[in-house]
Amino acid sequence: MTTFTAIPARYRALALFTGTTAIAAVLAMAPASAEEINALVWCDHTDDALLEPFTKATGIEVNVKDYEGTGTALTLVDQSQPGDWDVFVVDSTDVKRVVDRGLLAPVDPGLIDMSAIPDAVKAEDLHMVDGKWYAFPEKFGYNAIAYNRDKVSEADMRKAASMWDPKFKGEVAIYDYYLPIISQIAVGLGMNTADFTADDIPAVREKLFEMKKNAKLVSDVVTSQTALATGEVDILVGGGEYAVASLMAEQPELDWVLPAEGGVRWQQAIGVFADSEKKDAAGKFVAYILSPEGQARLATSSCYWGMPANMSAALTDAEKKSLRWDEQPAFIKGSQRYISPSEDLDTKLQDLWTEFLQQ
Amino acid sequence: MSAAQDMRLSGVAKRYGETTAVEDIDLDIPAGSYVVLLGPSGSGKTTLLSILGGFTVPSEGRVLLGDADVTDVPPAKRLTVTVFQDYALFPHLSVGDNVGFGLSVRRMPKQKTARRVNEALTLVGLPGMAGRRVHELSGGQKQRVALARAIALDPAVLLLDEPLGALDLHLRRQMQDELRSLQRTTAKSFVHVTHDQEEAMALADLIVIMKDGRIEDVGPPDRVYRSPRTRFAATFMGESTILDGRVVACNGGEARIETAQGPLTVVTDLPAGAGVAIAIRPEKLLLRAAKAGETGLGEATVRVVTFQGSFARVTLEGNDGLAALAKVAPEAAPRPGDRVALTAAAADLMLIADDSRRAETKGDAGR
Amino acid sequence: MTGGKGFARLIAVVAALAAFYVFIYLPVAVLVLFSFHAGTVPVPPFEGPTLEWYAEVLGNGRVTDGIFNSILVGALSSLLAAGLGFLAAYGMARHSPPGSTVIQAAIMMPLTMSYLVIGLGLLILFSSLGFGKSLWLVGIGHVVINLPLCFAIIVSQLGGHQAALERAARDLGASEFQVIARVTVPLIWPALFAAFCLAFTFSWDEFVIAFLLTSFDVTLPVVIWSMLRTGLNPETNAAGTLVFLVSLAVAVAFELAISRRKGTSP
Amino acid sequence: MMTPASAETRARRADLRRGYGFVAPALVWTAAFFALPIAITAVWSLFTRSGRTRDTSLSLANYERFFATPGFLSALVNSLEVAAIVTVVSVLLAYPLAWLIAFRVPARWQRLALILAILPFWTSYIVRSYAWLLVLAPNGVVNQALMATGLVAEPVSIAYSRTATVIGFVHFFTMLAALTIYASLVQINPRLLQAAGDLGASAVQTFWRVTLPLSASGVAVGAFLTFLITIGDYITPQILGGNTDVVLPQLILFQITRRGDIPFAAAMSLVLMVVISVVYILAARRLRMRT
Repeated sequence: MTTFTAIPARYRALALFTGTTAIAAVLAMAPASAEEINALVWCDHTDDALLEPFTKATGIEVNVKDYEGTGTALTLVDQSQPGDWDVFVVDSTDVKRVVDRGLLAPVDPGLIDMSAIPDAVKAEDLHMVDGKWYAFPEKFGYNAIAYNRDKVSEADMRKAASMWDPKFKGEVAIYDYYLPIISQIAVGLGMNTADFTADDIPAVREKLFEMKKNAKLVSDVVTSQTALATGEVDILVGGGEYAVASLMAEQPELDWVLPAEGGVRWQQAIGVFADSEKKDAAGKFVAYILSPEGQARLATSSCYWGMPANMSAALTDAEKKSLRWDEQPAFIKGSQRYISPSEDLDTKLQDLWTEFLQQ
Repeated sequence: MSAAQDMRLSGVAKRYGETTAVEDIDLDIPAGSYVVLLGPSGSGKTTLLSILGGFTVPSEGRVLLGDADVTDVPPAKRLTVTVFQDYALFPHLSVGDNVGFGLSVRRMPKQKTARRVNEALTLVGLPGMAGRRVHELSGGQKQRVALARAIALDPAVLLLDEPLGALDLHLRRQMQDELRSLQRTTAKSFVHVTHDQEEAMALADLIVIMKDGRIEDVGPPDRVYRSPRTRFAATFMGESTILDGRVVACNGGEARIETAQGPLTVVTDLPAGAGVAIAIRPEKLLLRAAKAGETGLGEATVRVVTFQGSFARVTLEGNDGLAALAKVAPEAAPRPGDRVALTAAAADLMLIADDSRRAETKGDAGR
Repeated sequence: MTGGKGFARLIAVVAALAAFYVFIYLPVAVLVLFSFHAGTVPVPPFEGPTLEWYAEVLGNGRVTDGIFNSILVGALSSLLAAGLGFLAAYGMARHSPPGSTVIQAAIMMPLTMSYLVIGLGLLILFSSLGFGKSLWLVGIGHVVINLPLCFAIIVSQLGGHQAALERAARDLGASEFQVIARVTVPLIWPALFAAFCLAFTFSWDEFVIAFLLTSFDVTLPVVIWSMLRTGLNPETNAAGTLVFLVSLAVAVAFELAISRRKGTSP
Repeated sequence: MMTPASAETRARRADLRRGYGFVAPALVWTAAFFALPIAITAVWSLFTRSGRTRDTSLSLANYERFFATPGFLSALVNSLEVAAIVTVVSVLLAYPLAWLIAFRVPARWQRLALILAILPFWTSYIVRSYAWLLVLAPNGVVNQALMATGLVAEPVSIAYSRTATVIGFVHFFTMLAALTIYASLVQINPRLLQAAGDLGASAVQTFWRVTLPLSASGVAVGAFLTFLITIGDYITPQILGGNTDVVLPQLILFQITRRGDIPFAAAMSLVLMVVISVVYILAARRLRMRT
């Protein structure tokens, strides 16, 4: 008798716990009834506010995996099984490289309204191979210089050379993504990113390493943002509206500019994996992202804001103002695209970046 | 579970690598007897108990229970139960669950178990204690619960490993009486390990004296006390004064023996030339000159006199460095330094074959 | 104890302990404080308070999924680690098979290895076997890292005291299984529980293995890691605080359960 | 036919079978999911990456590359330095804490004291590292306290540096080492300390000659765990170090996640493994010598 008052009390918690987790395990293994697609995306596509309306309308669940940088994405694909992935959001400048690897399937241009996309953004040279569309441009913005107006002058920031000027030693943070930063230095040195070759590396390398001497940190978006916001650094090389737009309301002293030499424009595109077994559902998702509602939600996604590719995006005036909608023509003109490296050049650039980090 | 059965060890030895724990063990434990294994620590008595209980499988020899060979039958399947030195009561179970443990692992119905538990607890004088927690019990009560737990299983043989070692003297004497009466009531064989010779004498039907892994002597307490087979038995089972001597002549069952304390005569058929030892119990050693029918053992000097209540303990040094011990009435005690004569009645001279012959005499120790 | 000196010593002890606790609690306090921060940027000075970020985090499906996945992986892997660890510890302690030093060293080996090395090894193994990344692999990895820990805790508690009681139980007729279930496990229950809790804690907070071996269904640390990399706002602080509160509640509940159990038998 | 000698042998064999039976599941698990993966990692470290494919001919190219490139070697040195500093500082802080709890806190409060010390670590490790950024920020608590006490006039820059990494690590490992040290301290029989005092040892002598040697195992275990986890950790240096003082795990993760050069990552993690093993052997030998 006494056994049951005293001892099982010890087990009861465990029994309960075990039971609960066992049930949970069974639930987790139960096949999901809804159709699911897997998307490999930049983090702005992970926002529930973006995904939920699509799932509600179509019944298709979207599993998202976010990455930063094409190298990471390709590594993830390498480590997956064929058919794992359905939708791919990738930097426009890397679309060709990805197509060369046979990763993307052609998409039907009839899915979307192309007319609402500015030509510079449409960039058929980037998104089309052999006359077929492989990915649609969906969002863009700038890698330039974000800074604290109270600490450094806008005039200085408009000079590309300030990125490696020793007078800012210890006040600089660098965004940890090799393509935009290398592109930005190339632009700052007066090069044309479209013509960038391995021969240009030594010049960029020199400035890159000079910049590292000034840098307090090299880090991801949020760490860099935090450093800027806490006053740890005054300058964020590679920063743009995506980095400071969300901070401006509370810290109006934070701002960003395109240097006079020009800035770098990031641009991402969305496509469907060649070995996807759910190309229809994937196509529906692509169409949704490029629809006016999808574009509006994507532009103001919680991870970062950016310009929608589709100018008919259903944005409010306030949102358009934050995105500096009206200034876009000038911005686009004043900016170049990322270097679009071959596999070989990409390896060289990544090695350069590894070396840079270890300086 | 079972009626009492004879248990027998035959030619048992246990070795651990180079060391030998026990050797050459032949022992009969008659059904219903109270056997005490007595010996100093390291004498192998606990190993022997462990072999009886099935915890240790002997390297040689056989263990028989009734007619069955149980040499490598595990404890769980053997009709023996051990009461451990530290009781080994399960701290996480109540008294009742401890006592009922053996029944419950055999899936005995609950009601029946409860009845048996109560019977066993009543038998050890703890009726109605089933609901108590183990840590609420006193040492004596724990001892009784351990006994009840063993008895509840109705074993053929109950093995007790120094069961009273943790109790104070008073309680130990009381528990001895209870153990004895419990054994009588249950009519089971009890095998009890102790190093306390008084405890052994108080309890045993049969005392087994062990030393260095061998049996030195086996017999009823009075026989072992009065006529120990070995020198060790004579000193470990009660104290003795030991005289070394040699048979000089043997004549019709009476031998004349020469010792450093003088010649003496004992009943034996040992041949002339055999080395022997004569043991005298302290209460039989008289501190006065010999009278008729007694044997004089020379003179001795009193060294230490200790008052022990009903008697005085006198240690003396006799001829040829003899260490002698006597118990005398306190009022008759000599003083240290006195010279006194040593005397013993002829009947109180206990003959022990010399150590050199022990191996031969031991052979029949168990019979 | 002489009054003045004893008092001074007491003050010194309390001050030293207080200093340690301030150090230990400093980041947690800041973390909790800024989870109520009204601004979007969780940097000093503090503004607020607001519960906005808690609403955000609770409405964030990835966070709640992550919590669920973490509990699932943690509970199952810790249960398995504690179970395997117990069996091995019991076998070693009670049957002492020859070569036990080698066996022990083999079981303990993962403890001397970096999680990163283990995670990379499993990544290579499973990808060359053609297994896709999943929570199951994370669970396997977490058993690997926690098994030695559980084994060490349990083996250190399987002392001679229980051995004597197990011997008694066997003598009373219990089979090996009955001995384990009715004597060993109840007696070393605190050690098993401690092993489970510790394993759960390590699993709950493990990042690298989970990061390398998952793709869609991820554990909480991986969710938090991507939250940290992808948006600067106090939502992360709120998530961290919630994790803290849940852990706190679990710890308090177990503490109460244990002390109540003790209370029933004065 | 049963001879008694075979009874003993049979019993021993049955015991062995059971022993191995109980140990087997853990051993099999460890072999399949620990030993095997590391063996495969070792093989892969001899492959090379070419473009996005793998060259499976075996070579030592990855190791040559690692030891020939100053940047990679300096990451290894950084790792060793950081781990060593963190280990020493953590143990130095943890020992007094454990000692105070074990010997100065009343027995019935010790449990509470320990729980209080462990609680903060139930927050997410990642979030906690991140919280240190807020604590160490120019307008964070530490700088405000320093300025309020007049110790410094200007905010000190601590975040995003090796110092910040070390602080983040020490915070965690002080607790961990305190636990292992406390565990060894409470196992010391108080009578030994009384005996030392009785034999004329001063409190300080008792500590150095009795308490400290008897708790050495706790210190060694705590120190080794600290070193092991520190040298293998990615999160803390990644968040707090500002990528300026890169350590080996950061480079390994970099190779895995961004460059997809698994063979090179495998080679680097084997280097890390060897370093840890050497430290482990040294620590184990030291410990065995002392006890």
